[in-house]
Amino acid sequence: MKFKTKLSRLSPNTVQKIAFAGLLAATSLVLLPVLLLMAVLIGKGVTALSWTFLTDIPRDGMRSGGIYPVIVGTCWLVGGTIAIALPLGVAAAIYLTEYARRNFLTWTIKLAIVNLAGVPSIVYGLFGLGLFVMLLRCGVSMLSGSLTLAILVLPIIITSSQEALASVPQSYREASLALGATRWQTIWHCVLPNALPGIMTGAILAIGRAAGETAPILFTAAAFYLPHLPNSVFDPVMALPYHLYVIATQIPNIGQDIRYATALVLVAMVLGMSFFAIIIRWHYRKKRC
Amino acid sequence: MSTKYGKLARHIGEFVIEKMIFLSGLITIAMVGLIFLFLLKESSSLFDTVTLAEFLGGTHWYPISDPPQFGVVALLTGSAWVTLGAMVIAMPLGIACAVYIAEVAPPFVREYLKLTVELLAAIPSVVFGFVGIVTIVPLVRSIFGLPTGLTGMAGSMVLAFMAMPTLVSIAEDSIRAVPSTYKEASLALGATEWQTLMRVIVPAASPGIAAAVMLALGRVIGETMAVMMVTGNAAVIPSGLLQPMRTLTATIAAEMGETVHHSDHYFALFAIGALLFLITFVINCLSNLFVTNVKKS
Amino acid sequence: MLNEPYKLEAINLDVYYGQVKAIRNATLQFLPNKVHALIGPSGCGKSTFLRIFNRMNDLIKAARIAGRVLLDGQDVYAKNMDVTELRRKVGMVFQKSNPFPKTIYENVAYGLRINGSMANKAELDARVEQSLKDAALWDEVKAVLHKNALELSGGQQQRLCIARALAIKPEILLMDEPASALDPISTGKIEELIYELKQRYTIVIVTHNMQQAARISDFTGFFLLGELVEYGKTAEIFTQPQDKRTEGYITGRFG
Amino acid sequence: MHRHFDEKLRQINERLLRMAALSEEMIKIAIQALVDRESAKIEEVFKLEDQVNDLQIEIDEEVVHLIALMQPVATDLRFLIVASKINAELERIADQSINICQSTRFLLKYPQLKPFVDLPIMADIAQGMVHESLDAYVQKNSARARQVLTTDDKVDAYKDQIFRELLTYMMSEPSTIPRAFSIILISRNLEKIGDHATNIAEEVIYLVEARDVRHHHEEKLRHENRTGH
Repeated sequence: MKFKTKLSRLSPNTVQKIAFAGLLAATSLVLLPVLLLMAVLIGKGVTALSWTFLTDIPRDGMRSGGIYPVIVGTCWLVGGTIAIALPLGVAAAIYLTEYARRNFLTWTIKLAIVNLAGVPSIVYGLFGLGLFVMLLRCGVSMLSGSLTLAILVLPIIITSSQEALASVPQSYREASLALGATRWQTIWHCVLPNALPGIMTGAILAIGRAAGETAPILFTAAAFYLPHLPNSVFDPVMALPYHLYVIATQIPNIGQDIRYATALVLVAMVLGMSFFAIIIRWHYRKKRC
Repeated sequence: MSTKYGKLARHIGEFVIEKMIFLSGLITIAMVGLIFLFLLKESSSLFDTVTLAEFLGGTHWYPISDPPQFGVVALLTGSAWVTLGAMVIAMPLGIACAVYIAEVAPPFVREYLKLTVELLAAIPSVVFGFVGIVTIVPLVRSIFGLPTGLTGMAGSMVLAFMAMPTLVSIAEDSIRAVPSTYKEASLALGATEWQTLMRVIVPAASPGIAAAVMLALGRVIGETMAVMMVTGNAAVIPSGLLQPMRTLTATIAAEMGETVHHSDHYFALFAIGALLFLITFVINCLSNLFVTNVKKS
Repeated sequence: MLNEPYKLEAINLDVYYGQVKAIRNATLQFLPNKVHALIGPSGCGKSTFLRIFNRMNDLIKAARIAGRVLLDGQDVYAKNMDVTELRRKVGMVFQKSNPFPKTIYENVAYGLRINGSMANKAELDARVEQSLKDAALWDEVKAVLHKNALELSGGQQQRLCIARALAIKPEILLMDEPASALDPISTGKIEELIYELKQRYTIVIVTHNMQQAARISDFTGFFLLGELVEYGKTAEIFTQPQDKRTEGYITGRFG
Repeated sequence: MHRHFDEKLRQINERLLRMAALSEEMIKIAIQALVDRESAKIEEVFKLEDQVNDLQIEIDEEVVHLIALMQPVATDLRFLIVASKINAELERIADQSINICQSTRFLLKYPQLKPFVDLPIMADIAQGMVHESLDAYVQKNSARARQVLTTDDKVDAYKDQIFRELLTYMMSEPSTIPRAFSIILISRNLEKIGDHATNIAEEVIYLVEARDVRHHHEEKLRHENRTGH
């Protein structure tokens, strides 16, 4: 209390200066490590990065060589994910914004989506293992992994698509309907083109998320070591995040620079996607105004 | 002009499309139900051999002993410690950061700060785990003079960072959503910006901030990889943050690979999954409640 | 009124909005090549009433009607009525101009493309040009047809919306306060346009601005609290209204 | 900008001009009937008056409609109000011609008192004033309207002269009194026509300049301002 009386004797402006300095310090404490982290990753990773690292298969128990099958596997996995999740998610979003009435069912769906987004990723992994790998007998495979990741990113795609669709002014729909367009024509010719940037942003964010997740593919798709490319969707694949986990914790006596380089490739891939999404959003926001 | 036939085809086509869209919507909801039902179904098999009380109250997690013991108290305590530690670090820092970005930072800096926060959100959790291993773990070991840095403390610190984007961006949004008229009214009465912040804006935004905290909490409890990589993975009941410990999530991730399918161990891991699902479900519903309250007022 | 056949008529029409009866027992007829204005205080159900005729109120879940609506003697709410076909016959212009964020050309072409009724580009071009001319906008935009419609001024946007509605050759034009968001000059242009358009269309316009109704319409209906108080020739309504409430409203003595 | 309101205003304008032409014609024919002693022409005047009356009602209705429906302001408002007033003045001018005809009907029952010299000239001037004031209205020319105001003095002078001349007839020969009085009345009718034309001219000045020149209104205002009332 003594401290408080002392403090209250200071002029309000001095208090404000001290408080703002405190806020700035907190912000720096949160954000500076991020930049530091990036700097370290880039600094240490770039030296190990080379063309052969990106195009060679892992050798010597992953202690040397490259990560080519890992990168390709990630791309396949993510490609499959988006191919499944995007049509489903956009269709669900269209249903919710354009067709669904406000009733109990819609309310349940909305609650379901919110909760789907909050489910821990390892639980998705369990679900994928139980349903796709075991019950549907897809085995530990690219297909199982993509399906699992697709469910993981569905909420992202649905919510962002819903927002994008809802941001198309109601007056556009009215104008189109009043011109004698059917409901679907209105959606296809008028609503979707206007919502496309938002939907794309969501899709890209989903790709980034899918590319970075480890837990859901842990038991559904990821191979510990597979020095060649998968032959079919029923083969397991190597994936970057899982590979990083493996070389960071499971392989003793491995050179630090391979770890840093792998981490850098993963981060670059994921952040590249995010930046792309940010740029798209920024571009269209500017254009709309 | 469109012929009668063309019109009919159009009608049929639209009927099909609309039904397909409806089906997709249903599939999505079905997924959530399916996830929960699946977890329930798989974990229910466990309770043929183990009672619910033994599972929830048992202090020993010895899944491969003979006979095996499946008590999750150690894992729950581990999760609780790590989560608590992470929230203690993340809440003050995150809220301060949100306030700074929303109200104090000059406009041109604000955009960069938000960008950095989004950057943080995009970094995969394995990368956090990896960076945690090479930076935070040795740091914790040397600061506290421990035999190993792989402790709950390291986990909390990593998780605090991972919770930051959710916490900061949602809290910042809710602070910015406070009508500027409140601020103007307060400033017009001669209050300083800081007084206005503390007495008007932050209280007005508090439901949104609470929602942000809840969502961040959900994220922290559900986080798997990073935690698994830095907490040391000892399945004993910890007495403090400076010990190795193991969380619910890490247990599933670490052990599922080595279980025999459809064994009790396998089912026990699903039971943990169901438990996690329930915990996050409750947290989500709570934060949702805050958000709808904000919207109503 | 006259022995000419009615283009559009509402007979004993009730409109419900949830539990509330928004329009009570309204009967009125619209003649070809005339402008019909519906006036009344805000919230008296005029806009709802207008949307009955092209069934745009189908979109509002809570709205339902009783009574009959006839277009050329045919029931608009009949089971076999093709709503999209109806809306092509009954064009609509909204209160707030709502061009699509496309080019000027594409806005006008939208309804034609949807229907696939144009055989080739030349035909489409010709119709777009004609519609823009009919909407008195051609001279202002002919050089910038491929510019985004949102870059036009408010008054131009509204005329573009009129051109868009005209492009699909409707028979009737419904206008929901088409000039309420515009400055006096743009309003004047729209009013002159309506005067020109009535040579070829049946026009029904809702407006809260009774002076506007007086200026442009041949017939005026006065709505009050969901009731059609008076309907007749505009000149008579504004010089010798039969109902005290009409008199009160148009003279501004109304509480 | 094109306004269909302008079309309506033009129609009113046209009707007023037609009315003015009819009124002038009535003056002319009425004086011809008197001078040439042709009773048939009197009927012609009455027929024209019917047309004038119809036009007056039409114009009044149209003005009321336009004021009610179009909410005119500024020039448009002044135009409609002035049109309404000119309408009334023209109708009164026509009435004066009818009065002339009624006096003529009486005069034609008796032999001519004296050959007309001043009266036809006076009629010409009055008719010219009507013509001029309407021209000023059509051309929105206030200078021309002011010209009409000065011409009015001439008509007054003729009226006085005719009165003095006929006074000598009446004093020397009392039996001429009814005839002489009728002629005096006719000169008075013509003077009234001049007054109506003057009123029209004053309205034209109001229309063009938005200034009220009636009854030395402006001079009074100026005087009051100077003396501080």
